[in-house]
Amino acid sequence: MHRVELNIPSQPIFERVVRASAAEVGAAFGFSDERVEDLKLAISEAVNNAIDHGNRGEISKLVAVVFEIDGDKLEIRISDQGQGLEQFNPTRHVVDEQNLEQGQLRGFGMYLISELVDDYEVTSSQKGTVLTLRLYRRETQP
Amino acid sequence: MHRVELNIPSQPIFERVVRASAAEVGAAFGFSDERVEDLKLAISEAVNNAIDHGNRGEISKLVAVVFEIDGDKLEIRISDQGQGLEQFNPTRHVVDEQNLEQGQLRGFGMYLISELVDDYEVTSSQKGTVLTLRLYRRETQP
Amino acid sequence: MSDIIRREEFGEVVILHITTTSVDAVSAAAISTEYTAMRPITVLDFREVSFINSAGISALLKFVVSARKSGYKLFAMHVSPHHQKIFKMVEMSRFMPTIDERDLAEYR
Amino acid sequence: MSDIIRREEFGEVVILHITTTSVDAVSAAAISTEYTAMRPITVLDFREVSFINSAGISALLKFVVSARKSGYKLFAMHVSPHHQKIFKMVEMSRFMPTIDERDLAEYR
Ligand SMILES: Nc1ncnc2c1ncn2[C@@H]1O[C@H](COP(=O)(O)OP(=O)(O)O)[C@@H](O)[C@H]1O
Ligand SMILES: Nc1ncnc2c1ncn2[C@@H]1O[C@H](COP(=O)(O)OP(=O)(O)O)[C@@H](O)[C@H]1O
Repeated sequence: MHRVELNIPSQPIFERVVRASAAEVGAAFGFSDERVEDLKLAISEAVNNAIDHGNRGEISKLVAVVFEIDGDKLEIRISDQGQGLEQFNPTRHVVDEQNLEQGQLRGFGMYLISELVDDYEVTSSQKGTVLTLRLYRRETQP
Repeated sequence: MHRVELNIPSQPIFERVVRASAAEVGAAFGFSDERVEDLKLAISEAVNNAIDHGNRGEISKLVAVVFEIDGDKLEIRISDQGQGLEQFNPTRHVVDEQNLEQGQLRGFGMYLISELVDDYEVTSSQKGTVLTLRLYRRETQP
Repeated sequence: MSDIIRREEFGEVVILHITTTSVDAVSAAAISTEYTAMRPITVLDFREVSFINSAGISALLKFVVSARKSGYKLFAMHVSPHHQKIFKMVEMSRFMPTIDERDLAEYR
Repeated sequence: MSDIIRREEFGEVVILHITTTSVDAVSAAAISTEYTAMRPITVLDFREVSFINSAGISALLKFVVSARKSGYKLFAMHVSPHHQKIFKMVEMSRFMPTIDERDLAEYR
């Protein structure tokens, strides 16, 4: 079991650091370029949520990211120091006429995550939220 | 002051994770592409030394990397869990006829580091080695 | 206009070449203000773009909203297979279909 | 031969195209064994290479040593400005000067 740990301040520019690390961890794990892109996007969404909704942009609050490679499983845990989930609606959310009309131009993050990883888990308390993403190595990489 | 922390197992593939992070931290700091390359190389050398000479490739021993952005200063500390410096010779070391003849094909790491960063510092004890690299933002980036 | 978009205009057409590689939370604000540069036929060129996340998509939706209000046509060009997949996932492709460089030539 | 090097040969010349982007501790072992593919004029092509560190340089020195033993000529091609700087720093360029694609043409 190999573990890579990363802590960043709550500023969007540092999400790019996590994303770049994710790309290398994914490649080391043996993912195809396409799955590395999926991984980068899922982690990017999770880290931005931790910064925006968890830590509410308080720069001194940390976002912790742990990558764990365990056999055929890659598990990533993204934790913040927020007050727990604001609300949570992991249902399919896509662009449609209604939300365009209402100026509702956000809310795709959790849906994208749910589509891009094999499974995920949310744990939330007054001390913050932990989002766990899991991806598995497959016989044939798409 | 912003701080990014990264911990990796002692395996060369994870040096690539640090290097990718370094590239993004350098870009966030405002470095030119050329200075980002210098930074990546210096950190790569330091991390490989921490893996090879410090932790002697014991994969469970960690290499810790801390990036600290403080105004115009970028400081990077690379620590291992080894037994301290094996030997230390930071003098200029280049390819020459003599070391080619003797099959001496290594030993450029510390020299490269010393050329690529603005200043550096080595602290070593029985508990391991900490290499501190410092780079400063300049008026005109080379 | 910031330098995050390079503008190329002919007739009713404007091509907005996105010059950042990362359409993300960092670049979103600068990109989203550029919708004012739209013309009756607007093409966003993603050739340089290697990453887009939902913060980026939100910025792009400003163009969609504006196009709908003005009755303008909005297209995307040079979208990587990965980003085509993502655009399809969130049904962005319904509101910003991709166009070939070739098909654009007939407007010149 | 591993697929880390793509070999192109004509007459006394072999061009060894390095296919990895990272000539580092991970790829060094595979690269260093490829010196057996050398010919009287050997050109290492760095076009795909975006990163080289000292572990990579050590691997490349295997080619230098072998060239010296056999009296072969060794050149580097498509070396980025950054890597030219590094090769100069460690005086690698003394033992593996860069050659232009153009100058190579006369051997074809
Ligand atoms: N780390 C978190 N802390 C608190 N709330 C969160 C966190 N992550 C997600 N949420 C909640 O889930 C909602 C949906 O997130 P998402 O689908 O990414 O959309 P968006 O971030 O655009 O609102 C957020 O609006 C927020 O209320
Ligand atoms: N983290 C470290 N722990 C112990 N010894 C070290 C460490 N870093 C460097 N050294 C010592 O300094 C020497 C010079 O390092 P370097 O110039 O990188 O050359 P090389 O790694 O190729 O031997 C090493 O051989 C080693 O003895």
